[in-house]
Amino acid sequence: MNEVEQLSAPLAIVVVAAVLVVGVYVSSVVDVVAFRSVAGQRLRPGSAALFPARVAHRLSRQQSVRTERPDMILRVLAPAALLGLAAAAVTVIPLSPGIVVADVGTGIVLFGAAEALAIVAIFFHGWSPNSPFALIAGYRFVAVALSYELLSMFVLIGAAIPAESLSIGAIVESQAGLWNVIRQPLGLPLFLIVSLGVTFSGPLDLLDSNDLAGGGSVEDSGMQRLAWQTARHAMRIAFAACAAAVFLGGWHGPVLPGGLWMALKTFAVIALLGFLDVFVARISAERFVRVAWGVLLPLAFLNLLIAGVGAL
Amino acid sequence: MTPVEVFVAAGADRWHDAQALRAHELVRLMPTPRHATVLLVAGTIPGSAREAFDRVHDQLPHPRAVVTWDEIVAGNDVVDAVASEIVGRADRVMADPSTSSPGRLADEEPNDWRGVGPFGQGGEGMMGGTPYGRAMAMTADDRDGLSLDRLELRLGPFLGQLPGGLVADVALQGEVIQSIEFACAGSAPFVTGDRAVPVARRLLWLSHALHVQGLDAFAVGAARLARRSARLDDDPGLARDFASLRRRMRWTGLRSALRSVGDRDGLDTWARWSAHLDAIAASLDGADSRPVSADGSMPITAAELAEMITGLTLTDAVTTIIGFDIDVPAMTTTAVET
Amino acid sequence: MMSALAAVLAVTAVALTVQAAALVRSEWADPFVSTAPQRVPFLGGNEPATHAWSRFHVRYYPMTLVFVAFEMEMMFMYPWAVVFIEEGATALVEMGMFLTILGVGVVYAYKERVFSWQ
Amino acid sequence: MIDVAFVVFSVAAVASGYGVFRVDSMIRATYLLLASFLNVGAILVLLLAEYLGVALLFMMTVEMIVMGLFMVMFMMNPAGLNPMNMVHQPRFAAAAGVVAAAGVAVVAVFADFPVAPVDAESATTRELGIELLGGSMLVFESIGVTLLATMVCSVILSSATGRFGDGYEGSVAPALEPGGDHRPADDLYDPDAAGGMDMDMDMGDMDHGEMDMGGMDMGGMDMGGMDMGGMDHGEMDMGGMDMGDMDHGGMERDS
Amino acid sequence: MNLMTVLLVAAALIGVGVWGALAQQTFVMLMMGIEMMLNGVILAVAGFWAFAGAGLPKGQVLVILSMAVMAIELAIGFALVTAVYRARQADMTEGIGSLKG
Repeated sequence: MNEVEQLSAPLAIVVVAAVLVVGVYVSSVVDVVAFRSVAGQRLRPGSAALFPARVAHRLSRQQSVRTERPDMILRVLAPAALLGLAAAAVTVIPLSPGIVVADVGTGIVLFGAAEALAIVAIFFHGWSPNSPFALIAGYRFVAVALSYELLSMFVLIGAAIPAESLSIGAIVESQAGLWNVIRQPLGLPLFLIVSLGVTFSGPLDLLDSNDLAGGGSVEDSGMQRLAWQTARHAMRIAFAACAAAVFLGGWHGPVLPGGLWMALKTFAVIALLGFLDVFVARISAERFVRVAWGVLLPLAFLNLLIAGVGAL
Repeated sequence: MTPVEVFVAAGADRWHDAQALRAHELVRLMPTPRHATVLLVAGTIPGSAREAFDRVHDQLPHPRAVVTWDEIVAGNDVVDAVASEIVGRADRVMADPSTSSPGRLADEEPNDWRGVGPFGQGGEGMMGGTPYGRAMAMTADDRDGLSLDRLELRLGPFLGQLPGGLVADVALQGEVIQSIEFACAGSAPFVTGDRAVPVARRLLWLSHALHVQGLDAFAVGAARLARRSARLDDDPGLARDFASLRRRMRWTGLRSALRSVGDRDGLDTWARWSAHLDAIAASLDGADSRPVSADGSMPITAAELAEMITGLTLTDAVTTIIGFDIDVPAMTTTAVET
Repeated sequence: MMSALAAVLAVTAVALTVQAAALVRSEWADPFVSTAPQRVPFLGGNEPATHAWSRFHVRYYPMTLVFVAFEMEMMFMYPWAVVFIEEGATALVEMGMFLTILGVGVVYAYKERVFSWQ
Repeated sequence: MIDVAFVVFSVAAVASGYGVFRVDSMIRATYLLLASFLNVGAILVLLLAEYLGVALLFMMTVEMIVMGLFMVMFMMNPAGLNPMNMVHQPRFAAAAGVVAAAGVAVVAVFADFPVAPVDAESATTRELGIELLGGSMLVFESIGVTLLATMVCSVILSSATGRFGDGYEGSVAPALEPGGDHRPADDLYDPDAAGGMDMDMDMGDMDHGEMDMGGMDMGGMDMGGMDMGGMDHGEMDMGGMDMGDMDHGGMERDS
Repeated sequence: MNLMTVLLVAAALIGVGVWGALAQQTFVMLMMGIEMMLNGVILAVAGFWAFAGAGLPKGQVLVILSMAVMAIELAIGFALVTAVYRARQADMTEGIGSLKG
């Protein structure tokens, strides 16, 4: 993967911006479609396609209420940092043969760092408004996040074994023959759980959840809310793209050009995450922590063993 | 057309009816007023809850509008009438934000803090005073041996995740409930055992409960069934559609989420849900709607419920409370006294 | 390598700045001011007696300590993964030993009910 | 180019490091410390230790998350709503800091080290892996044991109940004052205990500090050598000893 | 960027750490001071590895070791803080009463 020429910084910014803008919009549309189809409501393609734009327009004109003595720095930093980290995570993922925005030799380590820093950003979001529900939600999320953090590290390391490299580009190339989803069957499911956790959706919807009147976002309105949702969808893009690259063979695939394959696979994962978000009930944080350490962590070990033995 | 985001401030008598709005495509009930454009006032707000109502109204971001359920002269379908009124008001206020509903409470700080104290922020020493208008939480003993700060909150009466009119004084340490007291006489029954409940109301309970468990899409489905069952002409497809909804609910992991939460004499929240669902299915199959006492662990009094959820996390507590279809009308009278 | 990481840094910085700028602008150019009642944290209509910020009783603190110790092994696993194939069985055995040792710790913690709320 | 980046990162690292002890909010303090770590990680990358630099980012991030939780738990007024000035003996401390820095700086400036720069082309991550599995295998595995011991100790010390009974047993001082080893619940509202506390609070904490540090290093040593069983005891006694000296601190000042 | 400059930055970090650790009154802030010192140590070791160690892998292992020390210090340190706090409401908690005006 080292023969890939490095995009210049301005070009890299343009590419990532394009990916995120398109991706966030698509991801939001997917949410609408998922919700309406599961709810059995009428689904007019036109209105679904315009939905995110309309919502964004309305929220951008809404007052963004300030709570009593919020931590203004962290309040602004939280959504900004989350978006920035999503962008960083996207940069290390190869988008098509020969085009990886930044082919970092330690790709999955960097990805893991972005994921860990995302926990910080999300905690800030819960902490900054100085509001009881948001605070509780933030702390609850940290418990869940620390538990899924380990899983993501293990599955990514397992994927790195056959590639003999930490670069995601190399991982994609190592799947030329057989995709990791088959070589390491446990990897993808575990990584999807992690993705649900980092986008706090579906069963791990423990941050902005209804049982706490909106949890971390309970005090967010207007631009604040819009920015937070944008960042959340950007994170979903990053993880969907990573899942596509690391487990679904990235741009490998017959007939179609590699970039298109990558886009299709990423979209498939986004759709899957979107539907899981609508379709799965929230479980309590305590229960997840126990399951994560007692069941999922051993499964991650097992996955690592499978990967290792398979690679020998 | 995107749905208008609405926050419902309902008196106990109309709280269930308001849940029926979930069925409407152009309305979305939000868990917090910060996310809402329209504040829907439904039912009678007891005098004791007047200030709370005004505060919730003020907590909506501008531009905001208020719609009152009881003022709407409905034709055959009140929900449609309310929904169209909501949409109309929202469009008007978005078009002209200057018509946004002005604040109801006086714009004054809870405590006078500006320029008070050595740093001019109202604080004294390390923990004293009222920095920026509020005091700081103080420590209290805990089951775990670490005596850390205790947050004492009065929740309700307009909390999205709790039944309308329900007011609870909660003391939290971390997210664990140290003590909880419902603002009504301890003997007041939350669920009267011998009452026959119309199936529509049970379905509306289900809709709200699903919403709290994070299944908003399913909540829409349940609310739609409720509206159909409310229309008097008997609907043959109803039982079938409810069965299919229930079948799909099986795949949502609700069971594992609710099992062993809020155990009471051998019944957990999942058991209560199943009892509710069975009751709905039975009454949809033409059997006259069964009394609530058929749901096993009920009836329960406020004191019993409080004692039951003390020591749970706030989430599990909410789940447990929702597990009972609390007889909100029993609350209204008492809510006035608080 | 440097250029790649520089690109990552640039992309991150730009995304962060754009988002932050949008937020600050909305704060700054907001035509509406939040009144005192509006700023009260939402609790269903009532005011909190105190600030929410407090010595928050984290109910899972023993888990976090176990986590910090356990997560240290990642430092070794990444390089291990790179050389796994050329080292072959040795790598498998050594890392197996390492993870077993740590696994004992996790099992012990599980038995001590560390992963349920205190 | 690299030099510019180095200067930027260094300034940021030191500045945020200074900020850690200047801000009021514990959360801000913790994450300023994290910012300092992140900049050091960036410098490591500039030093061509790519893997170490990037790994430092995520290791320190998770550690600081945990640290933040405990900071908020155990600091009164964690959000710094009331500006606090909780430093003592600032002059001595500042002097000590300057001396320490100067010491290292002198070494840096005057000692002449062999000039053997790292080869920019070398695959440092791969070399590290080989080294860990080969030459430094013992280090690698013994760290595993150490971490295991750490987990066990932290569980025993921190959790309220455990196999060894309640968590505070063994970390409570041998009764230096009559009834010194009460259950916490008992002396919670004990007025003269409170009095003693005030003393602690005014100047006693220095002692905690040093004790704690001493304890910590000792812990580090023990864990290198000892086997598990002995380990716990070492740790628990250490806890006890710590307490004991704290009591001393308090009492001397009382009398 | 050479060994001297790197070591100077490390010196600054260590100095800040010492100052913080000694000046701060509470356990937890003291731990921050220690972490800050180790931060400087890591930087110094990496500097030696890069400029004087000819990139020998052992240097990297040393950096990892100091990170491990950090993690252990954090875990044991906070476990101790918790134990002490639980044993008697140590470290200022009781003082609130007297401070509150």
